[in-house]
Amino acid sequence: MTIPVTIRLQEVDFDVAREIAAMTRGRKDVGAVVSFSGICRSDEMDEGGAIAALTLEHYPGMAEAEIARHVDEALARWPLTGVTVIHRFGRIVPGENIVLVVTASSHREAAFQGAEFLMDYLKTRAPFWKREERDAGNRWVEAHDRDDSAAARWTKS
Amino acid sequence: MTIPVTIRLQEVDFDVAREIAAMTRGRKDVGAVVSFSGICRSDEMDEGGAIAALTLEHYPGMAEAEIARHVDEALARWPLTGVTVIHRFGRIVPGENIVLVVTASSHREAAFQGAEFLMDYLKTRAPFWKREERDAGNRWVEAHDRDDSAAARWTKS
Amino acid sequence: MKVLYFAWVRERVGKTEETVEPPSTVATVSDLIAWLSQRGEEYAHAFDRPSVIRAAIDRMHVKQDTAIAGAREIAFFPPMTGG
Amino acid sequence: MKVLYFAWVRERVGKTEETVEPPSTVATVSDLIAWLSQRGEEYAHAFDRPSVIRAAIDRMHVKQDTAIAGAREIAFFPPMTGG
Repeated sequence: MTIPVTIRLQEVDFDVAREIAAMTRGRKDVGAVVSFSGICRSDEMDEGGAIAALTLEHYPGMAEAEIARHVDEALARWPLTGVTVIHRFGRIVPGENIVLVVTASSHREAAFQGAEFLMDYLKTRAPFWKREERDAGNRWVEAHDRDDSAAARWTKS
Repeated sequence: MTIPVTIRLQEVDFDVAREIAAMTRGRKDVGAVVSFSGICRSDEMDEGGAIAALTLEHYPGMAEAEIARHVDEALARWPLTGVTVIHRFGRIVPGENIVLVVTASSHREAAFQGAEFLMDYLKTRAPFWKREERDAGNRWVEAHDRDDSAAARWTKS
Repeated sequence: MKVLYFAWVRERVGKTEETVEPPSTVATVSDLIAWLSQRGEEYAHAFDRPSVIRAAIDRMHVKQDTAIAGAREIAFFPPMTGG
Repeated sequence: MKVLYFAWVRERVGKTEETVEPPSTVATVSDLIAWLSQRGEEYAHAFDRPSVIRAAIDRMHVKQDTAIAGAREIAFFPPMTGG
């Protein structure tokens, strides 16, 4: 049975429920579905005020290819029965979705591990860049060291 | 700000989308929502045939209390902004939902860890028992050693 | 005290709950299992492998060496398979 | 070869892409960064901390010591902040 993989980059929001429901449609071997939704926060004040919006820039062509490479790696490492990755680009206001990862498997460990792996890699390897709009102006978000260490834990030693 | 906790034991199905959406309502500090849906599978054949249905028995009163104790522990261990646990009981046919855990946090690590912790404990400590209906008759599901070891990894050493 | 049974322990005993008054020599959960096992074939069958039986006192998981003094509700059941 | 810029590298350079023909002495990604930096103030500003710049050749992440021979498309950008 082929493993359904969906990768989409889009400006519009996504429907988490539909993506989760798609994981079990027509299958009897799905016992666990994990979803991760990444959402635009606005609670952290800095000298520029609160975040009014994020704008996500991406590298078309490479972004899809890079996500596909990591989905393939996830499928090779865990017995997944389905994977969906949706990443938005463009302007996103607080409370809106940014990214969705949904993984399905017969067992919960694989679904959890696959989703965490994909999120860690999306953070550090997918060619997307966030720019914050605050009252005082716009600023590119800086990469976090903790995201690099999160991604590094999946490297085979 | 109080952390919204929802714990429900019910015979009817639940709406994953509504539970996920509730995590961000009226809050600005939610950056990550993880959902885990446990689903009734029917792909494993044994000498009794395929699973036609599961019946879940539970210990009313204790089940709610035991889940609440583990939710409290999750809240103490990770900076979660919301937790929802819904566990169904009664008869469930293949493809239907059994259990839902939704966790929210400012950061993805806490949301993932909290959800995994709660699922591991639900499997081994929540007073629920599954009985399978197969063509050849009914049988109580046996506990898995691997579920005990999954739960044990959260014990402080 | 009230005793509750769940899953295949319930099916073997043939009842969901009952009130029992064990003698004062029955001090721990493990003693209570041994005492119940003497009450008839159905109990002997339910508790024939005491080590696999799990117990809760007043809706908290306990080990079998826990004292039962003061317990209002004791439940016996197999290892849990929820989630 | 085509060179693409993203995020603040793009803003500093002032363009999203261009076609360049570096001399054959420009062998690696790191050489290309140094060569671009000489092209004007905007480039010098974009590449003023070369160690933070990430690169991709033909849509694959590469290290700066990677050879650029045969590359059709080289992209420069800051560390990624998606997800």
